[in-house]
Amino acid sequence: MKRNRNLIILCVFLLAGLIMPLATGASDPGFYIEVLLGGLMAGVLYSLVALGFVLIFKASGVFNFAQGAMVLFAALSVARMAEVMPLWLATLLAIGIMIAFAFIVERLVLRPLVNQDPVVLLMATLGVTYFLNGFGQAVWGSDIYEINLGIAKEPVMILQNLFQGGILINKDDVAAAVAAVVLVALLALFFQKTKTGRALRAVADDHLAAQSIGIPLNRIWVIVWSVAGVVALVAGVIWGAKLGVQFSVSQVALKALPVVILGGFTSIPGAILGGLIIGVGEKMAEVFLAPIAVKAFDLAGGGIENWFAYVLALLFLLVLPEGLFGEKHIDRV
Amino acid sequence: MTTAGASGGKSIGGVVLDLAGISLAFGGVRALQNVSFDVREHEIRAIIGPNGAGKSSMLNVINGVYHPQEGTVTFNGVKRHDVNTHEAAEQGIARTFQNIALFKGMSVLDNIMTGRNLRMKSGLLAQAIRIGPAEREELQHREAVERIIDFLEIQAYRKTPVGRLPYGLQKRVDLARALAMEPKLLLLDEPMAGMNVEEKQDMCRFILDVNDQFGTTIVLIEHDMGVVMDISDRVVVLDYGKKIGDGTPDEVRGNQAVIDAYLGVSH
Amino acid sequence: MSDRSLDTFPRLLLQHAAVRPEHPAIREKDLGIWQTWNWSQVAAEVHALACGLAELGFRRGDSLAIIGDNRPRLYWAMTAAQCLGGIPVPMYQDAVAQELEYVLQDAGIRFAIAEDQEQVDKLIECRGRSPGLEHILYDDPRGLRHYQQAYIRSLDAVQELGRGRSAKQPEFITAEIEQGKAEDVAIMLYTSGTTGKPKGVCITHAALINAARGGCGFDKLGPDEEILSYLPMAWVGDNLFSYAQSLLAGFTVNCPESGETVMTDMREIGPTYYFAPPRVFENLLTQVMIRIEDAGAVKRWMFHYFMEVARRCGAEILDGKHVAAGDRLLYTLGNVLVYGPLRNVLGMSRVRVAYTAGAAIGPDLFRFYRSIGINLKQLYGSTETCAYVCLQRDGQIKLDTVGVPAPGVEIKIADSGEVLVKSGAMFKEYYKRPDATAESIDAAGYFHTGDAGFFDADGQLKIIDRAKDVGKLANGAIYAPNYIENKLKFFSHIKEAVAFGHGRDMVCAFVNIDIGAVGNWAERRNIPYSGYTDLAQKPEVYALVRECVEKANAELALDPALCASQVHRFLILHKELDPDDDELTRTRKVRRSFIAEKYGVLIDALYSGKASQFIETQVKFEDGRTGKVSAELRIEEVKTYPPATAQKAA
Amino acid sequence: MLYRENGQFKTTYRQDQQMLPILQDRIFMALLLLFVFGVAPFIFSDYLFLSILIPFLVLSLAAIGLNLLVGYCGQISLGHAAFMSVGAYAAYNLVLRVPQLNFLVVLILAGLIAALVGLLFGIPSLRIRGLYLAVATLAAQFFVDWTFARVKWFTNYAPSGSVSTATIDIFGWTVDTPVRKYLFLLAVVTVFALVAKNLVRGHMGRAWMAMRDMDVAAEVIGIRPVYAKLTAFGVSSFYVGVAGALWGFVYLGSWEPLAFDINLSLNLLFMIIIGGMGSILGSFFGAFFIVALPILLNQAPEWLGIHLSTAMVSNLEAMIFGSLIIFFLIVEPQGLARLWAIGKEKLRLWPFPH
Repeated sequence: MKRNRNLIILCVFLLAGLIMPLATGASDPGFYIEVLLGGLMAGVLYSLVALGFVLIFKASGVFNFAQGAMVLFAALSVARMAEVMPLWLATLLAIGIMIAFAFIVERLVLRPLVNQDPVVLLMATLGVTYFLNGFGQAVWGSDIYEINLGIAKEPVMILQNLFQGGILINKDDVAAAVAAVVLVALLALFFQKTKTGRALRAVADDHLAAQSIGIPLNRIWVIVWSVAGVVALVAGVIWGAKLGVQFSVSQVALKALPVVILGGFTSIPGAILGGLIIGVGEKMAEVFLAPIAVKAFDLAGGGIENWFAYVLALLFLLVLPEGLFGEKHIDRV
Repeated sequence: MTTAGASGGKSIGGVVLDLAGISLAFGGVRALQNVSFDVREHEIRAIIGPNGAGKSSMLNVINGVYHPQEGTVTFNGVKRHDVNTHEAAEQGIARTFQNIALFKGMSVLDNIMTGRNLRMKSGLLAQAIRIGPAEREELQHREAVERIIDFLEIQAYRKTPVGRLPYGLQKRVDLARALAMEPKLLLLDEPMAGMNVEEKQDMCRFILDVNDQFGTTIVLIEHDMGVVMDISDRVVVLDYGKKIGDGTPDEVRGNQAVIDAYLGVSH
Repeated sequence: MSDRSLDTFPRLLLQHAAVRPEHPAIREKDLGIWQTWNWSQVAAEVHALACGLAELGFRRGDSLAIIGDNRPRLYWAMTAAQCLGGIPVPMYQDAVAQELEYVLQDAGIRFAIAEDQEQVDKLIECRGRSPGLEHILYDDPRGLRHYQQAYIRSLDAVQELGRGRSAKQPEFITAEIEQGKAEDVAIMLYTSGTTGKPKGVCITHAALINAARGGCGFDKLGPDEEILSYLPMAWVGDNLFSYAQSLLAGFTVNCPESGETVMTDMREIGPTYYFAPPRVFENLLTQVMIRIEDAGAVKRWMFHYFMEVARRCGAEILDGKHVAAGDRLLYTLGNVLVYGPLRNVLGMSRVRVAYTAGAAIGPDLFRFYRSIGINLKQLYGSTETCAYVCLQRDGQIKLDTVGVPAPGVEIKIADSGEVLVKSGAMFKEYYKRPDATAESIDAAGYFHTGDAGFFDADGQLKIIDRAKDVGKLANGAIYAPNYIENKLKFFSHIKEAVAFGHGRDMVCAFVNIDIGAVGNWAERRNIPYSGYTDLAQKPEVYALVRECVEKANAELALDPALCASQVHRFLILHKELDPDDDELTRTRKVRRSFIAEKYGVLIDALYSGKASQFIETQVKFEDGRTGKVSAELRIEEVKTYPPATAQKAA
Repeated sequence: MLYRENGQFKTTYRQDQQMLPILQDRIFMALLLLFVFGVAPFIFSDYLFLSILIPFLVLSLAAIGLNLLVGYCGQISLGHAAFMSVGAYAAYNLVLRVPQLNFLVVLILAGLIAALVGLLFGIPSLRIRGLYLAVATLAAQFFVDWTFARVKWFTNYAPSGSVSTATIDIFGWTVDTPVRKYLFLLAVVTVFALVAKNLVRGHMGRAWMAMRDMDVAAEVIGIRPVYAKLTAFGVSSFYVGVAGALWGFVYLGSWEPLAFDINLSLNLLFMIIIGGMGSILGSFFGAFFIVALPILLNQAPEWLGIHLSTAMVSNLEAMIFGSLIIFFLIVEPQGLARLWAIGKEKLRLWPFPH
């Protein structure tokens, strides 16, 4: 009851924020849609990273802080290997590396820490983050590297007849969005149709039950971390192709945290929707809100997007702690 | 030969806790339906019933973990409205836990000391400096805690981390912590679960001694029928969230509904 | 120190209260800390208690039963009774109601002080048949709230009563103490008595104070000693050490928190003066050995290495004898690495004087403690002699003597070998048993200890056996079977031994091996065996046992008086001696005459020079069935040593 | 081995509850204090003070602060550097705007301001816990970072956004040389460590630990979660705020925006994981470890004749930190402090293992 009320209030609030710039006439529709699309683009990436989070959290209860480091590591692997071999081969090899990484994490981190407090596991993934960042840069180097997907980076003007000046859109962004959608669709198929996928869902629902019907938990972890690794790789390649592969890529994980708060820790649709909301929200805030704030408070520049996602998440935590799609937990004495 | 016992010359007083028409539901599951009973001062009141009868829910209602949808709880003559557990504690209700809920990272002594927290008033600054009032308070409560340690005969373990104690002793520390609150009403959630015969006897003796020595009113849930019938003054019987019997152990023993419930006659 | 005014315990107490009022007199670990009473507080407590008792009608000559663990208030009750010219009768806290009842009736006790509910319940039970018991007073009120009987009171209430009395009559107690005389009976201790009913041993203030004064002087005990009192109050040793000597020297008595915490409390207090029966020392050593086996290899090696060093020179260093510089250096290192920490863990870092008595202590055990720097000594005494006959002097410690006669003690060895004692520290009489008193104190005033012994060349007394067990060999030499058997039993491989020799020309023995120790030994040497009987007859085992017997012989040869008692031939029995077969008493003492009869054929074989003998014996199994064990038992000769060579070796 | 505890019996609760109940520990502590206050200033080099001891002391203080919250009260925080920066900027502005204030007062006020901000961000902890709280504290980190980077008033309109501090002067004693800085920090840290130890030994500390170990049971025995958690947040942020002010004024002297970014937060967390959660002593161990390891990593290859690039060294450092975090979480979740405690226990029981 209370939850639904809060949900409705939040949705209204979000929608209000969304249409405010248009309604107040602060922006012309064309520019507004460009901003919206830009936000959605960023949102797709957030969603991908958040997806990795949710997969791992559902299956192993681990809040994987290292997801960002995995994105960087995968992207670095692809970028550096692609320098000496075809991109497809580099990608395949990188997938292999991510699976190996999953094995190592399961063996050295998850298994010894099984049944520990979630916060302890979170801290362990902090350790993994540091290690992986250090290791990745030690092996692959710490400069900025290119990934060339062979898609021209030229903007295309569309809907010129609808808005004045039309809307500028990048081809590679479209490709990225398509890739993301395909990946999500593949994952959905994997979870719905394959035996392993169904087993994964069983684990997510109830660890004990899953174990009792004979699904080896350790293998599930490896699979999930591998899948999360592949998702990270896709996110890393998309990101890297757009902005180049560099250390800052790993920071994207920090953006994914508010996303899962919004969407709920265990919900895949939540991760996707949450990513889009955050992506759009922070773009809108930066473009339309920041100038107002800069003027009002005499700031040295905007940069609201650095914290906007978090404050939004905090708001959610206070009124809707289980997120948009999360499950409610009851404490029992 | 005179020994202190349930019948040993204690005077049972007026009603301290009155539960009237308590109903509690989680989602669609009705855990308690219109349950009423009272607890008198100085008595040992047992709640029994088969698994899932709503015994623990009842205890949780009494100390404010759950808030009943219907019914009233009157404690010490005051009608209570949805108190928190710590408010219940402030009113003088203490409890032990079915699955020992000790503070694992602390010693036996510190665990029991937490039971005195409600009574310790020195402020942040005083504690930071410690010398003076904070230390005096600390030492004074230490002595009170030592009396409980002495009472429950756990002197040999006071500096041991609780995690290292065997199960039976952990239960005793759990009781000690509750006693340190000097409660008016003590709730015991299966105090003897998982104990061997000897440990059960010890625990029975402690419960009777607490009741006798401190005059503490006790509400307890227990599966061991022998124990319940031996030590309690009155027994309330729950089954599927409803009250099916209430009275002295002898009365309850003879109650047909109770016999049916325990023998598993279908409803 | 022959001050006339200090001849009773109440006067000693007043003296300390005046001279060292702030000095701690007694501590008790209670509520987590060592609650401490200084001498003036103790005097006040005793004063209140005495007045309270008087108020309840306790009169001169009355006895006061005291039952419980070592608690300050129970000690104070003893002094309180003595203030009033009464006689405290401490009793064993684990005694059952019937045993208490006997004492209550025998001593005509009207007042009893119990530690807690458990003891009160026992007394109430006794009271049904001993209506003479008029008052039961208790220390710990736990669980006693609902005891409605008018004759049950808390000591608090009694003290309250007493304070009222002394407010009205402040000089009352002084006058009472004034009336006390040194010749008054200060305490009555019931001896367990191996035969017949327990007897009440009446000990006067003078005797106990003499014993205490002698002991304090002998070991230079001053007011700064700390002692842990954990042995039963009904035992004479506790009376001497924790009560009489404390009151004489003014040192501090410490009462542990509970039976469970004695070891912890011992470590905390770190007594400077310590007493324990050999059993306690043995248990401690066993624990040490077990715990060290859990340590890592390096630590274990270090431990054993330095224990070897200690065995070589530790005792000598303690005795102040000359030791080679190398060993001394190693010992110093060992002291830092092993002995010091070990003493600390045992709670004996501060021990200046430690005594053991009550039973023979194994030489290895004794040497162990001395070698790690603990001044463990032996003493000899009994309830009748206030545990004060012989003491070992610092620096003159021998493993198998009980020391020199204590100051003021006169010892005579009767022709039968029995030790006769005369001293100022002797009991007055057995309560209401003039016959028994006359039997044990002869006309010349000597007390017949019932123990056989002799003085060695250094004038140290050596106790060898109970007098009644001592016999003579055919050549007239003294023969003490227990002494020989004990010597054999100190070897870990030998569990039981039975010696024969009375009226014969040599000593022979039966041996039971220790199946645990020897079994272990055999396994390490890959000697297969199917059970006790099989193992016992292995030639390797015989060799092992023979080695032990030879060692025992060598030691016996050192002593001119016992040289003739060397074991010449022995055999290992085919079965373990068992109380179920009536071969041992329930307390595991050998029933020598029964065994001699049952195994006559073996004894004949021993003395007839045969090399082996077949035997078949009926045994009772644990489930009550009976069966037969038979074997051809080997008999072996053992090397004996002439006294001359032994003398040279020594 | 060195312990001789016989005769150290306690006759009052005060003796029994003292901070160091064992005589040998008290002697050791006295010697240690004598050394660090009386001997170290004369024998250590400026390099040692500046590159190890000074950062070590400040970070120890911050780690104690974080430990009070995470190790004692069980509330995770990934954003504690934010409260350090609040302390630093508060001190900067106080000194700037109220120059007549004694620096000690500034320090306390800076701590109090940090505590207020900490309380504000601690409020979510009343409704959420564990992982959710981690996100909430990250919000503090990013919001505070942004605030000091963008709101010009805080940096006194410095065009680059970086600020620099004046020399500290306490009753005429200027804290300018490395030795003086060291002594000043040492004194502050000693007092604060003592206070922290007092707090965790008191009923407040027990309330924190009760919340940490079993919050349901804690509430049942009457501990108010609001009070316990918020005091933990407040005291923790106070410590960290003071540490932040010291970090800025004594160690850095001048600093850029983002000097207190999330990496510092995570480093603080690593200090308490490696040093020991729920241990004041462990905070010192952890801080020392984090300060000393990079220096060791920089130096050690040189000694061995290997030359590593700066980038490689920092990568190696990250790898080693990461591995150690995992190692400690698995093998010894209570960190170096626990190892210390085990070592001490072994010495007490020597030659026995248990």
